[in-house]
Amino acid sequence: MSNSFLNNLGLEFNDEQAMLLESAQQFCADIRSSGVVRDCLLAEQPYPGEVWQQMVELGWSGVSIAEEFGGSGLGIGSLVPVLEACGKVMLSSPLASTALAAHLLTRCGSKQQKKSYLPRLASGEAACLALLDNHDWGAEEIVTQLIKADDQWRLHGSKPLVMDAPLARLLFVLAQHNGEARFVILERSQLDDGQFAPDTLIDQTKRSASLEFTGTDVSTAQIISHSELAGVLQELHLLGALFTAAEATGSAAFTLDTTVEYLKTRKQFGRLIGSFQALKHPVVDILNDLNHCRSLLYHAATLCNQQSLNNDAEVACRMAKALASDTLVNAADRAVQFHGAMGFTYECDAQLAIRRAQWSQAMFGDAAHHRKRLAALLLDARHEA
Amino acid sequence: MSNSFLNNLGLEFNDEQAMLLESAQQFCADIRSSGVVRDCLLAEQPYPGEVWQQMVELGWSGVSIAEEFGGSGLGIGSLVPVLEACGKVMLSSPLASTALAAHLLTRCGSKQQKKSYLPRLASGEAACLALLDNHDWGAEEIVTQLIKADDQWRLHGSKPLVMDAPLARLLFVLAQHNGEARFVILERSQLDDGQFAPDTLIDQTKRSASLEFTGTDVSTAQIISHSELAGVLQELHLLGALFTAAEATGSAAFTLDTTVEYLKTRKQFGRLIGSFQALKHPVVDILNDLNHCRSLLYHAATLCNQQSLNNDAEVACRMAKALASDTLVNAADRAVQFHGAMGFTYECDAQLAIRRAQWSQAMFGDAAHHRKRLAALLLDARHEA
Amino acid sequence: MTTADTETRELQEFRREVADWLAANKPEDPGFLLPQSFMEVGSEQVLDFLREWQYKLWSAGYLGMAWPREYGGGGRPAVYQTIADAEMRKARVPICFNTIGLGWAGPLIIDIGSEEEKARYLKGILSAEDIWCQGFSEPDHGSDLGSAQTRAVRDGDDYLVNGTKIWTTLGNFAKYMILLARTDPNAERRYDGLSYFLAPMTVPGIETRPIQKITGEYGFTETFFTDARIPAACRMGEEGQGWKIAMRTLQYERGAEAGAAGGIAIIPISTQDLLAMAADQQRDGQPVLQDPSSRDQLVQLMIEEKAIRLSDARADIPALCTDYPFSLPLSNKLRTSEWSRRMRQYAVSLQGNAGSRYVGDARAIEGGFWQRAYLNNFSVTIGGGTSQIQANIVGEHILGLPKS
Amino acid sequence: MTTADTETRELQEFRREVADWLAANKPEDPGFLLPQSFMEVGSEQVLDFLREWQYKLWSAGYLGMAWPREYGGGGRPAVYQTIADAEMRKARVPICFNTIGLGWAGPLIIDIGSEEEKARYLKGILSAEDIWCQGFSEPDHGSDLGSAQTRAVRDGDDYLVNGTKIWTTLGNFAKYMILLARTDPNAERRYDGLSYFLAPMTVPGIETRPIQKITGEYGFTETFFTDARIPAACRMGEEGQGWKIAMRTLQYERGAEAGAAGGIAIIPISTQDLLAMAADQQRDGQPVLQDPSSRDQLVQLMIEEKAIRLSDARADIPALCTDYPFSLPLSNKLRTSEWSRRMRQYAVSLQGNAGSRYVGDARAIEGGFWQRAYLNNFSVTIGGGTSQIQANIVGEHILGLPKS
Repeated sequence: MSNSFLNNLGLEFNDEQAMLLESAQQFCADIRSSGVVRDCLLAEQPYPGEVWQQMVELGWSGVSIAEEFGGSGLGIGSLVPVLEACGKVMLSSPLASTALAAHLLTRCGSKQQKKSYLPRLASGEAACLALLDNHDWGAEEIVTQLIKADDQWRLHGSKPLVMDAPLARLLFVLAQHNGEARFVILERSQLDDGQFAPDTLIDQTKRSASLEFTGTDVSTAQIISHSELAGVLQELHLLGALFTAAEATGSAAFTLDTTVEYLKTRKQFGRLIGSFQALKHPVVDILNDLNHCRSLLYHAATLCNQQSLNNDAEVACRMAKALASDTLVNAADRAVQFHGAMGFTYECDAQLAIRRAQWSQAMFGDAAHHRKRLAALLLDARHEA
Repeated sequence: MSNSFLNNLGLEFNDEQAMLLESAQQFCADIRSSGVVRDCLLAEQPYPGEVWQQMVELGWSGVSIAEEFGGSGLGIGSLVPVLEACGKVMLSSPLASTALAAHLLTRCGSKQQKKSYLPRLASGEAACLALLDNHDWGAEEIVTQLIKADDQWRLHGSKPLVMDAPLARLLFVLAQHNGEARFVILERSQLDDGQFAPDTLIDQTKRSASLEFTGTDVSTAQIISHSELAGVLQELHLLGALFTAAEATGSAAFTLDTTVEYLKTRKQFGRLIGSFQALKHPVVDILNDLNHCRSLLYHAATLCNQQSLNNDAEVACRMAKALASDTLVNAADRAVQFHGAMGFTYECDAQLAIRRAQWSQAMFGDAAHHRKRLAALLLDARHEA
Repeated sequence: MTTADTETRELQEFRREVADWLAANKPEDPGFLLPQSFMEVGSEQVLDFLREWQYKLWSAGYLGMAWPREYGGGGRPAVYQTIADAEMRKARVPICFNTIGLGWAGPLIIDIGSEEEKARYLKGILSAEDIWCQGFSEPDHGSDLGSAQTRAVRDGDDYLVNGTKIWTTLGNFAKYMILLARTDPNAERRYDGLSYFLAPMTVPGIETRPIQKITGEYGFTETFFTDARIPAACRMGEEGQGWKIAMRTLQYERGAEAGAAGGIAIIPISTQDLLAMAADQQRDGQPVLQDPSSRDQLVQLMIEEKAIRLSDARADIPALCTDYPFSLPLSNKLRTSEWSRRMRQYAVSLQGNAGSRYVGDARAIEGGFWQRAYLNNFSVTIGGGTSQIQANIVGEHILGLPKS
Repeated sequence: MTTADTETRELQEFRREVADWLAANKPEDPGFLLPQSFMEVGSEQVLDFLREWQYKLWSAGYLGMAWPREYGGGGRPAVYQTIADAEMRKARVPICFNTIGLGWAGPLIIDIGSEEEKARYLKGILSAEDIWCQGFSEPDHGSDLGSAQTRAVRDGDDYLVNGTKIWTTLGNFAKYMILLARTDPNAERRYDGLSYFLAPMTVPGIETRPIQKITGEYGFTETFFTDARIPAACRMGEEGQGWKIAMRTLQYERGAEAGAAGGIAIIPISTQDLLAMAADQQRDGQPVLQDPSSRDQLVQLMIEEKAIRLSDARADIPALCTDYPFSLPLSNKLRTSEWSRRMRQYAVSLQGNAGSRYVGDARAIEGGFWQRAYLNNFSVTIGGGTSQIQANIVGEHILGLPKS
């Protein structure tokens, strides 16, 4: 095996990124104290509109978009500190989906498409990506079809659980034409309500919808077609995993803090319950996991900021997602348990954590999914060396 | 899937077995207080000769041998309580090996072979089984060959880690002839020292040797050949796993008791260390594991006592070994750790446990080996139902 | 083993009869997720459905079969109910939700109640007309019943009751409560100051506040008593006997005493349910049951399940319980609830992206059954003493380790 | 990253020179298992072999390269030793076992020792003529050095020393000991009563009892002082400065201070070693590296290893350490030792039936390397504060949880 990955301990964090992290942390601290996250759980409106607007004003929607299209032209890994900070206060937004769409356009969009759509994304129009045709992140076949008949392109298929679709103004739908991958860019206005079924998610801070296409008209200008599209599709999966890992790592920190706070104040049998090792040591384990998550996360962010995603970056993204998924699932489970009867109520913040954990795990492949692919990258290459 | 296994909660323990268990526990309690186990760790003589003789006198070498050949004709599962009791005082003996050899003879031996050899086994001549040609319990190919040339059968091959070989008077060697399984019964006197290399085992209460056959002469009377030999070979693997599980379960109880005793008497920071939940709760986990081990173990023993080994019995043996392996490996590891600096010394009994654990795990397949086969039995059959 | 070959012909016929009736009368899928246990009845919709089912079952003669005929029961040997319950489990019919009446209060009244109490309460329990709840636990005291602070002060023919109960299952639907309250705060032993009531929930001064569970659903209330007038005639036994009667009630709750009216209170979830769900899922374009890591995990869960069930069986064979003789029930309870938690969580993870859906989503796998089951399982690992407290008990009482 | 492109040409040439020398001079496999660390030197045979190797390395100029020339060192910039050490690791040569001299006592003497002390001790440390050991820990006090009870009473030009030290690495082979002893039992602060000695092990009244480890091997002693006369001239610093000097010594031990003479003290075991071993093993007639469950486990261990290494790197970037800022080193130490334990144990399990063989068996895989490595790893999870105590420290000092 090329040992490059094993000895690649790349970890960079420049001043620009540090400023981004600091401002994100500050913004999110305000969000937390505002209580806005709880208010939105069951509201019709998914994310508080003004919050997304504020995030746009901070420039986050354009962080990774080139300056010529209205963004700041930072690497895509620069989203990581922002998403981690959001995860830490359980604030959801279309930021990750929009950044993925921008990445797709940047890498595979035509000149005209970049010009048309990137400025819209940078200015805060939300986007969503419809990738899967079923529930299996490991499925390779694309079922949704883009068909040309009578000189008209039409889209046929169904896309479950399209994250952020309820807010998106632009939808990027993966389909195949004669077995080759294509993305179709749809305006929200092209879909009518019958095609659009909002999902009920376990994480109530999130919004998604399941879409049906039964011959939706598509113009040629709306089709993304590129020789490297298959590779970029893989990049979208990896970056999606990385972004989910960033948010999950933040949420694990939220979970840890919430639990530690409770353990410091709740008494039973006349003692603060944090003095019991049966609670203390598992919480220390969570801290240790969290430390590892952050290290893998910023390593992956570093590698993703360097040109196109190579093997090392793939390994890094998958490791970050695998560990973050497992860490949050465990941390949230323990958070509920350690809050005792209070933890069993909807009122307790541990519920935000355990619901987020199931959601994060389900997004862009769970830990087992990524370990399986890491095995191929780390173990099989060995034989060839 | 036939749900037979899932609802098969067969668990019987008759008076005869209860008496066997009680006498074994009594015998082993005396062994423990005699200190004979420690004395033998590094001795040339593997097991204390007089102890094996006493076990023979208690009738254990003949428990599962038919009465007509000098045994007591109990089911083979009746060895389980005896082996569990031995495991609980870390007493090793050729009992399991000899019982497996008796099972082989009973199921596949010719009339003459039964008549010649079973009484010898019942009367305490130790036997051993040479099964593997390498280290892989999952290997299906038999490499060792039984070849006929010039009207003479000859044995060619090597057999690593033949348990109890250093004490065995009779060796049962698995070989193939034209692709079909055969067992060859060798007298110890047929082997010279050059063929016979004693192994150094991590469990110093155990003795094995690695054997080389480069054309050893074999008479026809020494060959076990039977249409059901392949099936019985599988039974030997399952019973071997069961016996190892029985001993490992006993050893896990030894480990638990040793650790609990230390936790009740050792003080640190002015407190008995057993009051710390960081030690108490893992020890409770070990007790809980142990309880499960015993339940699976006696279930498997029950099913193995019923005629020939069916699917349910196979599942039961594999479950017993999988859980016992994992339980003992974990229990012994924690025992060393929880004994602190004392646990790091040879003097501490935790070393007996951790060495036994590695040995037990290695014998007749580890937990992963058995779970893999259980998956085929429990999950795949499903589709056919 | 109550298998056919040990049953009399009459019982065999009865078994067939029940099975046939259930096949013909099992309610259709109502289009909403039904509760797995009586602690999960969170809406009027669910309540009405379950009430109707219990009434139907009772009307057909398959509930309270061993209770006295004069109070609405069947007056038959208990084995009939046992058979009927087994068939209900097999047919996977809904639960009989009025568990506190059917399983605890009812048997208690039959055993030690007055003639008047029997006449007044039993039939309504069976028909589901009268829903019962339990007022034992209090905030801050959890399951330490001896410390109950709710006061009942005699005032003429009534008791004036003040205090708060918590985790009252079905509290907002119940007509009666089995209530433990302190009538004598000065009793020498705190246990002697408690009395037991078959209290109406309909008198003024009792308010319930539904507790929203982590699942988002309801099922419990907090119950507030403010000068609530409970007639003295509702007291069961004498003043000061409350503790004794409460302990007896817990015996029924734990199934250690017979007498329950029957029906299913909790639908257990087994690895067979898990496999049935997993059989339809895919991973890497293949059935998840063919994914090697998933197989290993599933088998591990099946080994544990088997060990749990066998440990229950082993507890009945004294010769196989010589090591730490009383450990099996405690150790197995701890294992069961923790295994169940892990299994349910694992089930969610096997659903791939669909694991993110929840109850109320038309596309959720089995209606979000596993997601809800996982979250609801914390009632078992937390309620009635957390797993951590259980581990302490095993360590200290069974292994003899020093107190933490 | 000390890669070629950032090195001057001179350093590049030096790197090649060392590599060539090591390739030509790396000792052949002696036929017995060599220690992974300086705490595992258990026999004369091993000692002689390592002594010879260290002498050779030093004679060639690759040890003590940055120590002063007048005391046997090379007088060159430290970067040369860094390069030489890296090449030694790469070439997988044996350890330089005289670690307490090379890494702790030596740098201490160079930093704060007198001219006489430098002249007397440094060269012998480098040449491995003088083996050093450490007398800090005591029975019953473990790593709580402030409680050291070994007494040193001034008697003319000597101190009379009485007491017991434990876990003395190389104690039975050492010529000198860095010794912490109590000269004033009445000091107001117990730390102020300690003094520090560069003590000869050769005076009468010092006896060592080798401790047999769980591995069956040796490497530590218990060390008994009975009216042992240590010349007052061997005291380092003033009376009462012992604690301060001991703490400084621990800084070298922890690598927080530069100055070590170089050489490899511990050969780390990585997943690459595990994979190399596993590549030769079979499961079900196939390479174990193709067994799906094994793959999953191996990858899990590799993820953890990567996270450990990256966490070390992250600790140097303050902007990425704003959460629980001081947690990384403590948390990573705990993780490293526990990960290492699990990895080694897993390695044994991958060997199939051969996992039952042990050191001394000619057929054992890699001479029983992994079995021994697993058992030896408990020195890390137990020594210097058990993992359980470490977890307490993290919980209390980092997370601010109340004391247990």
